[in-house]
Amino acid sequence: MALIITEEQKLLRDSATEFLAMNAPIEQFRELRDDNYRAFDEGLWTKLVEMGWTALTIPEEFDGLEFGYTGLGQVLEEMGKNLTKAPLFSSIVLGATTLTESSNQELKAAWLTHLMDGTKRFAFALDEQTYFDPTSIATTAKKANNQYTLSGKKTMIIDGASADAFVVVAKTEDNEINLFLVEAKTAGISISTDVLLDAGTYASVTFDQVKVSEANRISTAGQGSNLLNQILNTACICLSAEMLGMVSEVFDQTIAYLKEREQFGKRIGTYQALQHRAAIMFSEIELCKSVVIKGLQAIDEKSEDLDQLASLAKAKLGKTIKLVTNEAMQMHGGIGVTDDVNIGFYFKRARVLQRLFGDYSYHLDRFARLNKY
Amino acid sequence: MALIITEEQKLLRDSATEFLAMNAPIEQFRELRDDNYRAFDEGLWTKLVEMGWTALTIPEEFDGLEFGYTGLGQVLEEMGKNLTKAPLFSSIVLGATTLTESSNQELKAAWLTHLMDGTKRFAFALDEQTYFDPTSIATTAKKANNQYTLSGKKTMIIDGASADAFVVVAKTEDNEINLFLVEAKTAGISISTDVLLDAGTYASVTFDQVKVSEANRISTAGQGSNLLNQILNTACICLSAEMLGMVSEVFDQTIAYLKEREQFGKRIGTYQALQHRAAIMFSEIELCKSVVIKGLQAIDEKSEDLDQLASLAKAKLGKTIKLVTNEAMQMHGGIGVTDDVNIGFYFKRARVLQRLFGDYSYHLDRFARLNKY
Amino acid sequence: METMTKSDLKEFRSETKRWLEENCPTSMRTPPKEFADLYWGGRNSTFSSEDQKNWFTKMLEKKWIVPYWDTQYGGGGLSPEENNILTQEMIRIGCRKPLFSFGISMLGPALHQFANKEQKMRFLPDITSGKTWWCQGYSEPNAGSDLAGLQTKAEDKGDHYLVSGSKVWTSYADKADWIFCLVRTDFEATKHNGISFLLIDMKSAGVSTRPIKLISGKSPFCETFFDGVKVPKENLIGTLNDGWTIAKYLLTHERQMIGGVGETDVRKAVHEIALENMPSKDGILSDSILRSEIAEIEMNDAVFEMTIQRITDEAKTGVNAGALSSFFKYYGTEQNVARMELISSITGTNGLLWESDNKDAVSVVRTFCRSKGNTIEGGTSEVQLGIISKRILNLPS
Amino acid sequence: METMTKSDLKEFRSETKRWLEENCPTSMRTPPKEFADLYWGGRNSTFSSEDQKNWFTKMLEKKWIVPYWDTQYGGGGLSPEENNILTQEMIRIGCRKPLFSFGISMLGPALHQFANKEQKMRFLPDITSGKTWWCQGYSEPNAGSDLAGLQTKAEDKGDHYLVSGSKVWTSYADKADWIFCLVRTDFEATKHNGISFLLIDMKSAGVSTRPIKLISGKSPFCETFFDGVKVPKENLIGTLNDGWTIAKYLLTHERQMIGGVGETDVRKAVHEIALENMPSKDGILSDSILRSEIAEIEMNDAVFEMTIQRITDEAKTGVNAGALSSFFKYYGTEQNVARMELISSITGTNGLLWESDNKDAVSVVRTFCRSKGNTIEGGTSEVQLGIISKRILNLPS
Repeated sequence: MALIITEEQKLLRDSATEFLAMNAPIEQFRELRDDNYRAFDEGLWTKLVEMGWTALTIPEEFDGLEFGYTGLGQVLEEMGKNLTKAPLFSSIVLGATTLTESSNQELKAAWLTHLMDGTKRFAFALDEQTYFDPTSIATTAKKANNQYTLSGKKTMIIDGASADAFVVVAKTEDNEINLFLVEAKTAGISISTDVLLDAGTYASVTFDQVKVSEANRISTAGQGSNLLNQILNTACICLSAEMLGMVSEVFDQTIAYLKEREQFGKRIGTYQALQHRAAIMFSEIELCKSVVIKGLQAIDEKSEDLDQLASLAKAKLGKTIKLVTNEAMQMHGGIGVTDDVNIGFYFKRARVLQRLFGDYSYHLDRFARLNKY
Repeated sequence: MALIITEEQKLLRDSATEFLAMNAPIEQFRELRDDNYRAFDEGLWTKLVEMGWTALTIPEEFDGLEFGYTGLGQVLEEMGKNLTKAPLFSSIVLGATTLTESSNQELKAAWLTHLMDGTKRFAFALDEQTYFDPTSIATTAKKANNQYTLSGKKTMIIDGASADAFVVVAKTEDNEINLFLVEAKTAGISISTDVLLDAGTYASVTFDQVKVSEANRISTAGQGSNLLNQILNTACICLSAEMLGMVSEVFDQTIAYLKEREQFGKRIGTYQALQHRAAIMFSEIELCKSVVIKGLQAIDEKSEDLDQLASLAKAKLGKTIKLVTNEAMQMHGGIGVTDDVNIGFYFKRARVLQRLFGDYSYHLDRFARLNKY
Repeated sequence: METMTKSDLKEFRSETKRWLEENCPTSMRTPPKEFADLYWGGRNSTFSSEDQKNWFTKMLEKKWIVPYWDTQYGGGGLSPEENNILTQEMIRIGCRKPLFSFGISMLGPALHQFANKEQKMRFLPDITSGKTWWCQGYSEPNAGSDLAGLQTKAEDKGDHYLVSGSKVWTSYADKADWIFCLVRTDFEATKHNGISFLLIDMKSAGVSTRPIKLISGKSPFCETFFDGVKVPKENLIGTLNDGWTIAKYLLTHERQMIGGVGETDVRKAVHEIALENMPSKDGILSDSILRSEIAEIEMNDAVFEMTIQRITDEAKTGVNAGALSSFFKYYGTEQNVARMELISSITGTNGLLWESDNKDAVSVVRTFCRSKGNTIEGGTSEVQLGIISKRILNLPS
Repeated sequence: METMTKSDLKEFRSETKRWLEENCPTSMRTPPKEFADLYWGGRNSTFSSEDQKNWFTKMLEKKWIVPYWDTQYGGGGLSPEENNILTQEMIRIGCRKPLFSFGISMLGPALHQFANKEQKMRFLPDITSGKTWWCQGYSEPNAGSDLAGLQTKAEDKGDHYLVSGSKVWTSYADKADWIFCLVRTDFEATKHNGISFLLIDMKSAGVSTRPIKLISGKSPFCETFFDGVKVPKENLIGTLNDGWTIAKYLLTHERQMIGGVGETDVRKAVHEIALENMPSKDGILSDSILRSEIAEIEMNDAVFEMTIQRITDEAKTGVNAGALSSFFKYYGTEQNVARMELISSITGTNGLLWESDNKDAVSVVRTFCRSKGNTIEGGTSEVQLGIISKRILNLPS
């Protein structure tokens, strides 16, 4: 498949650019942060739904647009450029994907419409430790009669405080990974929140003997790990798309600053040392563009290389966003470390995205293992 | 102890500078190489002995100068600058040190004088594989009556082809590391050689049921590993001194070239990108100077931190010599990759020294282990 | 002083030891944790505890606020050897500095070197007694790395200068009593030749300040505005239009401080933090990539410490290490930023906490963000590399 | 051609497949291992085997030495689609190129673009028939990266030019029949405006060569000296003093080749070499640091391949990818050098063998040394970064 976006995808992207410039520019990020770290603007969410962004990856049989992840990736990239805050990643990329990839038809029928129309939102409850390790799950799901009892504590749940239901990764008594849909109002659930470096609010949720009907088990027997793996791959690639947007924007702003800022009587973009560093960044970003589109297409094509491409994308973008945000901070000089300009927002948000769903070293290791060395 | 050399050490160093400029400049390296990779010049060796360099680390009780490794390090650094070829490292740093650090008084009495006067030379037979791992020794030493029988194959023996005796690292039947002194003329020894990247000849020696008298066991029971460790630490630090000389010389030559070579109508030293890269190299070399003198002093002071300092020195110099020789090649441009100029000699010799007695990753790992993580 | 014998010094050491033990309150022997733990003097500073006040008072009486300055300025008159001993003994039992002051570390040395007799008598005693809190006015919004491009002007109005312009990155300008400033006094001259060094009372009419918020949150930095401020002519230090000489002198000084030279290292080792936060097996950290990064940072930390020692030792033998301050500033700050980023990485998601009950974690994250300024303030890394290449390596322009 | 249908192409493919199977000898379906395995044509090249001769002859008769050139020049006249199919089918069964030639890859495109009718008819057929071995005369000892600073002069002597000077890095100049050269024809003009593009017969009186030995050992490179060489005026290609236009055209071309764009990748994966040479445990390489370096190189290799594909795909939609050749050259060569250094590292002491019975190991080491030139030849990495920053990022001068 050609590594370019289609005309339709390009139209979607252009409409996203225009929409976000109008409705969710970077200034909105600052306003939400200054408003006691507000998670997102409900009005914007309604508009995103109207734009159809919540339906892009939903199959037509559930009235979705079936436009694919390559399309969604274009939107996420544009959102990355503007640091747009909205529960699209949590509820759609993580939440809806969990359902569409599962074989639980009842749950799909019951929830997908509501996820699409934005009236309900999912959050994904996986992490239990301060470091990412999806194989080490202590949360248990014990079965009795037609019911599971979930116990454990989950952290780093994106948009967890405002979710209607959680997708919970737990171990059943056969020591298998399984995924459950647990409504937030269920008895035994308690929620606390922390604000992270990116001014985002992340939830920790305690499940204390929470009863879940068997019908809410999303994964079929023996397939939980595969389902989880599919979601994680999708998450990594979609996050990479968002990071690509951030990297591009930070780079563009930095190049613009190099052309404008004067020191020692010359524009700093004339200094060769900075020129070469800019050219090196440019090269790395060219590579990032390729791995992101390749990864997005791989989700849509159900490629056999998806594991590898997901780690490739997450590692490459993680490393590049670190390089580019650090260089951007340095090249902006003193003004860059003040809260008055936006460049620091990207720097801080980048550190969070680098870590989410596995950092550089996690995915470098995974890539090596997948290649058997 | 102050991290500076003493007046005496400085005098020794100055005399080495002067002596080598007269007797073993870099041109000699080229001549020896073009003379079918000749190992070294025998005449030079006689002169080195007359200079007293073979006696610097030998205790006074054996008529040595007891001048210490810090002194020897000054000489090695100067030799590094000129890529001087002589069996000083093999026969003295490795060979004589093995004896002076041992408690075998008979062997000391029998050999140290000859090592000092240059009439006999030792070579150190440790490596068995293509990667460095001093814990994995397959060469065996079986005892029967008052005699050991050695069997095994050793590789990468520096100056092994012209040595009078080998210090052989072998495992006795109690699975302990022990060191033996084996004369080269002993029955059962066969020698082959390879030329490495640095135009140096390295021997592989097969020990086929070689009989060695018990008196030739250098290490006392249970102390073989410690003795070996001490020699390896000494080797790493002394090699680092030699590498420091190389790094300094390569850097100086490169800076001189930057001041002289013109491109696009300007001296290339005026280009800021190259200036910054030069300044970064300068900084790394400053660090190298410190770790080398610290390491050399630590040998003389029998510091408890010797293990750590040896790995620190070898890792830091290994990484820096890679950086500086690569940058030197690049900054010299086309002429640098030709055999007409000397810069490539340093590049190639550096790759060998980086690897000998453990590469960067070996010593980074050892450093972490020593610090218990 | 010069005839002081080894046994004299030995006696000085034991006497100092005894005095510190007797006079330094226990609570003043712990590392300062927050701003209130530091006493800065001046009209806007208050003691946060009785112990802090007692410790300051005892040291003031002993003339040890600035032990190595001349007694005529309220210093202790100690010889370098004695001062060294005092510093060592204070570090040994962990005494806090009784006074934090840019007057001591920055303005003082400049006044010693460049001020006239009257100025020294007027300003130095108020530093040693903690009466004046000084802040520094160098940088300007449009003259960052290019410090000499500053535009704040001081016009000669006969008996006074009229100062207009603004400064940025003035630490604690909102609290300080006085500011030492670089101002432009000749707009015709080439840019390095029209600068003067001026002391300005922050209470003067026309002076105002605005705090600067950083990516790490609140900061001591301010912008300081001068709107037609009258400054008496006797507040000019050194020669008119030759302030750049003083600036260079102070910058070299500042670079060494920011590079961390001479500071005591009380950091917890990075690998200890890692072992507390990351999985390990048989005592070996499981994440081999981060483990390598930790080893690399710790190796470079160790070797950098050795380098500070080596160059200090060489300086004692008369080798001029002045130009090396750029190397220290460059390497020390780059290393510090890399270390903080790594610490944030190895503490996993804790290393991302911005607002949380886990105060230690939050402090790590904010320190990490703050560290991003290290490679910029006091001359960017790029400026330092330029200085190394030009002044040490003599590469052509 | 333009009306060729999909079924036509399908037929062309099956016919091509059949023809290649029939006519390409088995020994010509293995990768070339040494210089003798390559046939370069011209008066100094001989066939090293009957198979090599047969293969060349068959392809020559088929007009497939340069299948996509016009038939009037001895080309095969294939459409881009057909040529693509032929290339794919040759790669599929591993056919060697019947002729290696800078005439095809470098001079030919320039002649097509800039030569007049007579010149095309005179020189192109000798390329497609393998009669002329061409070499390239661009660089000079004192004009490395600064190619336009060349000093070899061609003086107008009425009916001929008189050429004096020297060239360096002329590959196979000691074997080639003709050289295409950049020479200075106007010393008054600014340096880019006094250059012309000249073809010179290597048999001319006054031409001599000297081989260049590299750090990797023997090399195809020579120095080429012109000592008052008479060159007929009809050997000038393009406009007098406008040779720089041709040079730029060819450099863009060359950069893409050196960067590895469009080359088939038949390398053994780095991690496979590592597993053969380094200790591992449970299939995981024990040296975790080198393992990370391997993963990083392999990741970047994979992503670079994707990038070549992406930009090729974009170019098909009309996006101008011309300026990106500098990125390809820069990244491809830097990556190649890093890969070779890593391979040398992971093969332990085998990765150091210079003269040994272990020929494979020696070849790795020498290839590693040779690779050091990649980031220099065809425009240094620094030059490429400069081009990216100026032409793509539009940073100011």
